[in-house]
Amino acid sequence: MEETSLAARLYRSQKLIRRAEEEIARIYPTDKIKSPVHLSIGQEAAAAGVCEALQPEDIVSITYRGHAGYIAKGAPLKKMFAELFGKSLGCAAGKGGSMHLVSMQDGVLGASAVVGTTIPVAAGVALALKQRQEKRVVVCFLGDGATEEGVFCETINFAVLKRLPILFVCENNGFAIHSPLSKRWSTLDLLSRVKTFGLSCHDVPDGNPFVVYQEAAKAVMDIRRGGVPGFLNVAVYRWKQHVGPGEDFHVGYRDQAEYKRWVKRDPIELVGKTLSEKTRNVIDNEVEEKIAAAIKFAEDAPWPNQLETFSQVYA
Amino acid sequence: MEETSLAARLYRSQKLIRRAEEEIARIYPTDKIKSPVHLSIGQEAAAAGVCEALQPEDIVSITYRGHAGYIAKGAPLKKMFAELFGKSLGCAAGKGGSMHLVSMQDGVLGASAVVGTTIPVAAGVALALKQRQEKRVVVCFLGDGATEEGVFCETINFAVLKRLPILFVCENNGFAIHSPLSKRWSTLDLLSRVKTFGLSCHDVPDGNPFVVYQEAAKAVMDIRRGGVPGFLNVAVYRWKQHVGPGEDFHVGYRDQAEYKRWVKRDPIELVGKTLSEKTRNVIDNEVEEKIAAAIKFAEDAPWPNQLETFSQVYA
Amino acid sequence: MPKASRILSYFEALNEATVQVMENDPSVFLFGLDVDDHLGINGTTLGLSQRFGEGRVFGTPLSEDAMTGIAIGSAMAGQRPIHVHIRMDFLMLCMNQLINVAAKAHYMYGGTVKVPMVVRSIIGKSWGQGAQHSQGLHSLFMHVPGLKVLAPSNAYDAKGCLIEAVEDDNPVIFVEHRLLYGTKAEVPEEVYRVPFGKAKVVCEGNDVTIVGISNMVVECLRANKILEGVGISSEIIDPVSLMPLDLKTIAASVKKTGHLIVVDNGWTACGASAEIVASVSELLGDRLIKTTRLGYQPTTCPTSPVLEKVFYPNPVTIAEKTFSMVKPGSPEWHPSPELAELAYQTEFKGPF
Amino acid sequence: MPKASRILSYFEALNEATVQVMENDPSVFLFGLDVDDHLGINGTTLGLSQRFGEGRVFGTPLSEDAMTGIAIGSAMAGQRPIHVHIRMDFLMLCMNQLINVAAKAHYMYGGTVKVPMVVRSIIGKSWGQGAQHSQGLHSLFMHVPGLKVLAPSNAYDAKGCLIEAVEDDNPVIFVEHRLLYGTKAEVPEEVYRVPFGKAKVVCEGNDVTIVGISNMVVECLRANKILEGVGISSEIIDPVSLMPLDLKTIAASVKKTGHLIVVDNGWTACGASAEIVASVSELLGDRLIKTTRLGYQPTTCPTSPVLEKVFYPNPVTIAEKTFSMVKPGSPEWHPSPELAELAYQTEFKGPF
Ligand SMILES: Cc1ncc(C[n+]2csc(CCOP(=O)(O)OP(=O)(O)O)c2C)c(N)n1
Ligand SMILES: Cc1ncc(C[n+]2csc(CCOP(=O)(O)OP(=O)(O)O)c2C)c(N)n1
Ligand SMILES: [Mg+2]
Ligand SMILES: [Mg+2]
Repeated sequence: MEETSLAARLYRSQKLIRRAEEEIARIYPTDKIKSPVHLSIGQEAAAAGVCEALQPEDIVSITYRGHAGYIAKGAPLKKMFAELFGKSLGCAAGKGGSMHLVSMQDGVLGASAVVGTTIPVAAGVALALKQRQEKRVVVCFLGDGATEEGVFCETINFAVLKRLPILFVCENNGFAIHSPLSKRWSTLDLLSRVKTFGLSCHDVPDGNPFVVYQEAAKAVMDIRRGGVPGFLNVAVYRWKQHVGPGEDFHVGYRDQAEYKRWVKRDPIELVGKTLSEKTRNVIDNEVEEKIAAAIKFAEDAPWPNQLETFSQVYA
Repeated sequence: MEETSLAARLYRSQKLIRRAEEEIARIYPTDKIKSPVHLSIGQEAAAAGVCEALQPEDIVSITYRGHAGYIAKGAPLKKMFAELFGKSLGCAAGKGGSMHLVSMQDGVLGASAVVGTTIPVAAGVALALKQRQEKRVVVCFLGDGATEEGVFCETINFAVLKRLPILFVCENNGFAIHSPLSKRWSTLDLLSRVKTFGLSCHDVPDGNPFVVYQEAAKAVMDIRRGGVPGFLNVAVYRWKQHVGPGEDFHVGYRDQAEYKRWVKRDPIELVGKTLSEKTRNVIDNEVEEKIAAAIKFAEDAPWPNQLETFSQVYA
Repeated sequence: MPKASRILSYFEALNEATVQVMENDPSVFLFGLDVDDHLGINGTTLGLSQRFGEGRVFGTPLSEDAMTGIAIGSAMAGQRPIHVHIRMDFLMLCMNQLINVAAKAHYMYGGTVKVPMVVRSIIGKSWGQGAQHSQGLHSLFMHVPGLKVLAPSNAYDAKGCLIEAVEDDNPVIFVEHRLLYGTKAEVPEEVYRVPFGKAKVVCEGNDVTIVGISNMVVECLRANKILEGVGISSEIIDPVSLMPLDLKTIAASVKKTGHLIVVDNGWTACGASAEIVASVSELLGDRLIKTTRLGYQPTTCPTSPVLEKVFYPNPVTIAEKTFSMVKPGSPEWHPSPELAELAYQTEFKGPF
Repeated sequence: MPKASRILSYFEALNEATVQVMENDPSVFLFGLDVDDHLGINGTTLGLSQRFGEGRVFGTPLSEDAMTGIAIGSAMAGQRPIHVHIRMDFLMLCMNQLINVAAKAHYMYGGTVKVPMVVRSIIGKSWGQGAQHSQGLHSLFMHVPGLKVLAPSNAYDAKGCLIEAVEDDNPVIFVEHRLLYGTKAEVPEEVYRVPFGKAKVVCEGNDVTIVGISNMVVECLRANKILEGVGISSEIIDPVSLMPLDLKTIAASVKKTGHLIVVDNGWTACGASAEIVASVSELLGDRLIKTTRLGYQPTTCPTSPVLEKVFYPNPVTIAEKTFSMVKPGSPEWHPSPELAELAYQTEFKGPF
């Protein structure tokens, strides 16, 4: 059945991310979402391709730009929208917002709004799995900017030293907010650098979702068999502003021509065109229904009781 | 004149370090030095060789294992001993002790007892020099352990990005306290890693002081001419315990046979044997006089007034 | 001859202060993530990279720890860095450099170096900033000798404090607040300084002394209006400088009113409010005074607007707390919704 | 059936507690720089790597920031890490993980994760430890909701607190003191717990309440002896747990004595001592009490023994401060050198 093929799965996952975020962008001006949102529109290949290579019991660690990873790993969309709406049925009970999505049952570690902080936390989870001799794998998503924080090098050193079951995935969109790599990296040699720490490195320079999946699958299999930790660089392009629902080509920090080149290679279309129109339609409808249901769920969900302000400070 | 030859200068500098620290070890049991001391006995080649390649107006950043760098850069021995004795005429007015030696006039940046913290501080000094277009160079000494702190990678990235006039010198003694590299480094590939940041790398795997000098001189000249920052790895061996005046081969974390191999290549003898006995004697006497005078100075120096406890909290 | 004052926003005042110190002293430079982009840190650094060039105004990699050490080193070497952080929460990444190096260098090196640096940092608030983008952590810095801490509440003080901070020979933690950038005050064009260690009596009163920190000064002024309605006259004090702290002015006021409430933009436990209450209690040891504190609820900051509202002190909670302290016997009192609404909307124009 | 007590040193008590929690619960592991060497963190971790193997007891690279995140992650995944730092000063390297992640995770993720971890850290003192190896920074952690803070002053509490801390489902900052490791107390062999939030009245008295933190409890006991000589009866209280803090016990004592002096092993500004004084002042608002604080001098810690002596509170300065508070009219009093000497030498045996 085409609808359960790899292409269909990658299409479905990416489409769900894209459309969910387009809805977020649509709703945002109504002020129903009182939370800073960092959209992954255009970057869907990374989360979708990597998560396709995982088992449900595997774990992903996401960032504040985390809708994509959350959705791709299969965490409930309803709870995500409810969280964005600040409702009690949100995945973090309305206490986390868009920057702190979490779903432990689905193997989604909570995201952090402080860049880089989740990197060692993800490695800590991998350490726990190793100590308990579980065969699960952790995937740690991070941005290109996050690799500049010292904790990144500290963590990959330790991960190799203890052979932790972890794959680091750099969603490399070339920018940290408005600052390009050239203003932040002394050289572009990230992969060779990571290699010197002993990780097994993989690169997807064109962000093709099929290749992302293949490379991730190889890396994950290797890790599951006891290999060294992996590092996967995925080149992607952020279509929207750093934070917020709009576009930002008018402000001048990046080149719209480059954007257009990336749009031409839209990872969703790239997968979509390998599917029949019928399959695409089936999936598209499924996606729309899911999103509509999630938004309705969020709208209808109750506000948290004000007393909840004081609960859960301590476990 | 042989006494002003390179060999004589390296011999003098190393000998002064060695003998000063032997005196510290001798005095230590009297409790006159109420300060933790980290000795460089055996490791003299790094400080002596590198500082020989510097101009007086150049700057060095030292660590808590800093007697060697302080002495090699030409800072006053008297003030060092007075500092160790907790006297008011110490280089830090009795407020710093052995771990915080400093002598700004001689281009010795203050040392820190928190490993790695001096690395960005040294780079900051280099930035200031660059901003003021001064032609001076900064040398930042650091231990092998210090490269594990995230701030090391953060700093070398920035140093290359801004082409700071700085040479990082790793006094690589293979241990952090009692922990060998194998327990701390995922691979031994430090130099290739540093290269990926774009620094120009130099290695002295046998710690030969002549070679240290040569490599440092090359690196410094290159930096002074506007080249990229440098990194110099110097293999050395610490003959004494991590902290304190004694030996520690009985406790079992390292191999005495290795120690013996290093003693056979004692960097002072290595240089000394290229000199005439007469020259050695002249220098040895000079060294002993200097040390005796410094100890006497420290003994005779007054204690700080107790009110000094409260001064210099703010500038 | 002093030039005329204009009405400036807080962000414009900071921008102008920076321009002036950079014009006057070539050793001043400005750096930090995003100081050179088109948003310019809420407008406070807009235009500066164009004006002073990349050598003196530049963005950085995401490496707060190293960047702080670099600021320190450059300061030791005679420069005067201004290092900017878009959120105060990020200072937790450079505590080692701030606490273990910057605060201690002058003393630990026997007075042979100075560390004249300014660390600008912004307290976030509202719109689901949440746990990690909302913290006012100034109290942590007040704990450690060697640091100075400033928290100007209006455009006039912002400009004068920033100039004072840059010219000071010590590391200064400069606390800004997201909701203050749009507030306006009369700000002289010329260079002027607001000194460390001098609190301001923002408005006089007899029944209770209310100390407000950072943008809580504005909330306290609103509470003051509400309290007028029930005949309570409150004296509002803005410490401006948290370290050194002008306890004299505060204690003198409390001596008069007998009541002290400190309203902080941060948690109360071991906070600035604890320090002020404890110090005033000690200073006025021979008389009975009543003291209390308000600040963030003792919880992590939630994002849902429903919960976020409970988290922060506001004019109503300040007024109610004051009322119950000043009139302990009285039945509970809650300002009418209209009064509360009105208070929230009142804008105050500095300088206070 | 409880087993017999023995006299143990503080370090032995911590070692025994660790063995017991690790025997009882396979999810507990111990790591940190040098936990596996022949010194074993002042003896507290000696023999543990041999006993439990490298998988559960291991040294680390010098990467405090990452190692803290790793502890947090492992805790979220159900392990119970004990992370050891040979000096509390080094916690400044991992403030981001402790303050921005560990303290907030349970709340920020809506209760869906727990972070049961213990961060052991040692306050250095004496022998020229100096500016960066001597800090008692517990107050910084008391400021931030989500963390618990323990500071046991004797071997009995050390063991019971460590077991309690490891079993607790929250991040716990566990404060030890270098000079306490050799002190002895009766310590039961069996597993027992010293609960959070319960202060201990170490010795009863009527004239003044003296709260001592960490090893200052011992110094306060010495001061108590000196004060007996001038007819002042002091009640010494050890909070043991700093967050949560048992204010009730302290306030009840102050209600009786009318005088409160808090002696901390840290700075006073925005410190534990400020929190205790402010809270007690608020709680006992309707009566006149006298309060004061003692702690590190408001300076950086110097290394020269001559200066270091001035930096710390000691039995004499505690006694003098107490005397001048309790007998405000009296002429200045200084304990005789012999009495002071004697006090310094007095050893106290816990449990207090
Ligand atoms: C420690 C820290 N420094 C700065 C920021 C402000 N900030 C938020 S997102 C961001 C950019 C991060 O870039 P990258 O890691 O490439 O992720 P991207 O946003 O591109 O997905 C920055 C600098 C932050 N949140 N945390
Ligand atoms: C941040 C920090 N962590 C831990 C320590 C404890 N410590 C003191 S020296 C040292 C070893 C450092 O090793 P290395 O950098 O190789 O220098 P070496 O002592 O060998 O010269 C350690 C871990 C410290 N002082 N600072
Ligand atoms: Mg990016
Ligand atoms: Mg070493």
